[in-house]
Amino acid sequence: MVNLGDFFYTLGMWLQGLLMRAGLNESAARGAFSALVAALLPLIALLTAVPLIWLERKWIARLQDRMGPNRVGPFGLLQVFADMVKIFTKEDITPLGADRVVFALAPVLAVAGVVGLWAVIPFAANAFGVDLNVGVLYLVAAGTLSTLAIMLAGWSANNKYALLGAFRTVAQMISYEVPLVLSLLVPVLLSGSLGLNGIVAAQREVWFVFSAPLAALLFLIASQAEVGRAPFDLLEAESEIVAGFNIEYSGMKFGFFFVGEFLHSFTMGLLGATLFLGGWTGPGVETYPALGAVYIILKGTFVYFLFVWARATFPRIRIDQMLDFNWKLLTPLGLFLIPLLAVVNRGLSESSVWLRNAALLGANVLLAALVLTILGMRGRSARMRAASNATPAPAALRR
Amino acid sequence: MDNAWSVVGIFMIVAIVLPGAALIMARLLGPKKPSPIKQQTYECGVETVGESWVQFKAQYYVYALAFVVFDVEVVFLYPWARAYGQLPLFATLEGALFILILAVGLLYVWRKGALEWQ
Amino acid sequence: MVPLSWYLIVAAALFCLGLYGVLARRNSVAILMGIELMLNAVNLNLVAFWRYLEPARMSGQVFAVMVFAVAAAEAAVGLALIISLYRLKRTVVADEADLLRG
Amino acid sequence: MTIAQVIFVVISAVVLVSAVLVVVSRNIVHAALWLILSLFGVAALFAVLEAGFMAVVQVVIYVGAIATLIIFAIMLTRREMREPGQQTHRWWPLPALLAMALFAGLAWLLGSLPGTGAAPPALAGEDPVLLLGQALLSPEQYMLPFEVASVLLLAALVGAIVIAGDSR
Repeated sequence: MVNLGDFFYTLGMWLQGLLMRAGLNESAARGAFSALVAALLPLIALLTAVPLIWLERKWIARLQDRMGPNRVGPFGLLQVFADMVKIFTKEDITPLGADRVVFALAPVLAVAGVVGLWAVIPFAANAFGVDLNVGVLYLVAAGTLSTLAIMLAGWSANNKYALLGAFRTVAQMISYEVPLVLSLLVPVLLSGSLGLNGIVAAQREVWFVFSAPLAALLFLIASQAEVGRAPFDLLEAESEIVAGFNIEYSGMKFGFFFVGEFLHSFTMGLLGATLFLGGWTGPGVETYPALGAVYIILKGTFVYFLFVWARATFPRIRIDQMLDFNWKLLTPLGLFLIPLLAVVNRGLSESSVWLRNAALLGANVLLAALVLTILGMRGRSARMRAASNATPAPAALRR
Repeated sequence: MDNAWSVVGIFMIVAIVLPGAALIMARLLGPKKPSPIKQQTYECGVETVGESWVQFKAQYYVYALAFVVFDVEVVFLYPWARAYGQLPLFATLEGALFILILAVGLLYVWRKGALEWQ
Repeated sequence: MVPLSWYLIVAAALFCLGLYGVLARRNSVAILMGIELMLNAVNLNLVAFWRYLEPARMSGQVFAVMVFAVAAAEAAVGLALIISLYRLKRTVVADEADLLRG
Repeated sequence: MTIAQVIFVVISAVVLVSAVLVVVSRNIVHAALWLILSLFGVAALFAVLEAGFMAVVQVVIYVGAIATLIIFAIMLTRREMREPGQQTHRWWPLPALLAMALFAGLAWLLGSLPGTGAAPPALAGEDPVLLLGQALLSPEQYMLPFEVASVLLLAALVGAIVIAGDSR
């Protein structure tokens, strides 16, 4: 009997049955099927970039009271394809003195690092590439490929602005990786699982965004910085370092950095949805598991919209502000949040789900109130100092 | 094929091969008319002075250093986060102590002024 | 099936390559890279022994994690020393670091 | 050869060849890049050994952190890199001979070791990361090393900041 509600499972079983009829035994059929999934998923991930670029350009345009792409095709839908044709037929320039192999490898790694994240995202109860028992750490490991790609790009181009931009970018990415991994630790703490499927399953009752809103906020900010979008786009500040690490890139190679950035942002949205918004859970998922894919894409798009919204809203920050914001606010906050949540969660592990989550939420609110009070006090004293410096010094002190 | 990592291996190979193939395709489709002027290092039209290795602030190293230490710390915390729920409350406090020792390190670096960008 | 001895041979070769790097290189950053290769060989051995001899007890992995921590600490302090030396003497060649000779 | 053996040989070849290039490259940046490839290969070997945690930690710590630190250090001490001078000592054959002798000795020792041809036992049903966490946290096992590791990292952080930041 065909159960269309569990579409992915049915499809998988059908394909495996087909392979078995072709003469494979059961384990070989299962292996061939997962290899097929592993080979198709990167393609799907790459193709996702096409609608994303259109969507983001439209959103940004609306937020800035413009029309956005509207010439090629209905609602400008075909604009991305026109751009693809253009970028595929552009001349591919490698500057003199560049390290050719490394120069070509960098954009490939930039995309591969982002696409690699898709291997562990659960799209529905039965639809995921692979359920690793160290899924969350795998995300961090795949992310290092992006950092590596930028270092390679900056070094290989033989251009001092590229190298300078790469250094800035890497300094930002590694700095914000600390709060990012700290925020990724929170779902692990609360669910007791490192696999993403386990984390989603633990959110059937309460999404982690409600039990740990501060961690969700940390994740949101840190991943925006990790992707390097406004207000954290000082690594491609045109006025200072003429576009940063990718200055020498043109044609398809530049296109890959561009695609990598868009895809990274959306993938971070999907991860945010998985880790904090309950992933594929939602009403009706128990009877129709295929609905999960719809839920996670909606939730992921929502988080992605938050990223785009922030990009359209905030002005670019300076490098010292970027570093201070991370090392003097986000990292200490994460370091305090984790033991606090662990103690509350462990202390109330015997009590009911609602009491435990209410206590976790209370701990978050208390910590947030504390941080805001400290920040307010520091800000007030800084303003006082600025005000007292602004008044002219007494005559006796003037020389 | 019973090792879950074989799927990851295939996945990563495809994820590298696909963009690589696209690059090769773009190279075949695009025109190729190299000239010395075109291939010069781009600096907004100004001719390049000196070599590409410029001296960097040693301060970048301080941030990289802090990152390395906290990255290793977090790696230790993941097994803790996985296991503390099934161990006595004492184990939770062990992890908290581990974090607090490193928080002291962050406080030291901060107080020393190494985190001030200049 | 891959026997344990294959892993041990690869680890031994990696260790010897690292040793050669440490002894033969002049650049101190390159010497440090040799040390990292040697530490990796040790880790490979530890994890292979864990898998083949005692997969139920985690001693091998615990040791390997400790090696990671030590490697990170060593790289952090070692590279800080190299940068400090470079500022002082404008060199990263280990033989020329003869501060005591004045 | 079975598929598992082919995979092992390919990964090992990548590890060893790039390790050779690490120690012979004249360009120090290239040496660092080969080191990264070698480290990735070791991570793949960990994955083959079904030590998933070790594999991801290898990438996170070695490739993500230590290799980044090394590249930063290379960029900060760049003058040396442009010098075409000798990258190895005059007497480099001596260490080469020593390393080869050591490898020959180790290989001979391994050949005489009994029981290294057996298949690995099946993994326990428990999640290895859970077991690792329990081993690290229980006082009768590795609680002390766990806490000492944090003190070690603290000492490294403080020491390195003092050394690297002494110009100010």
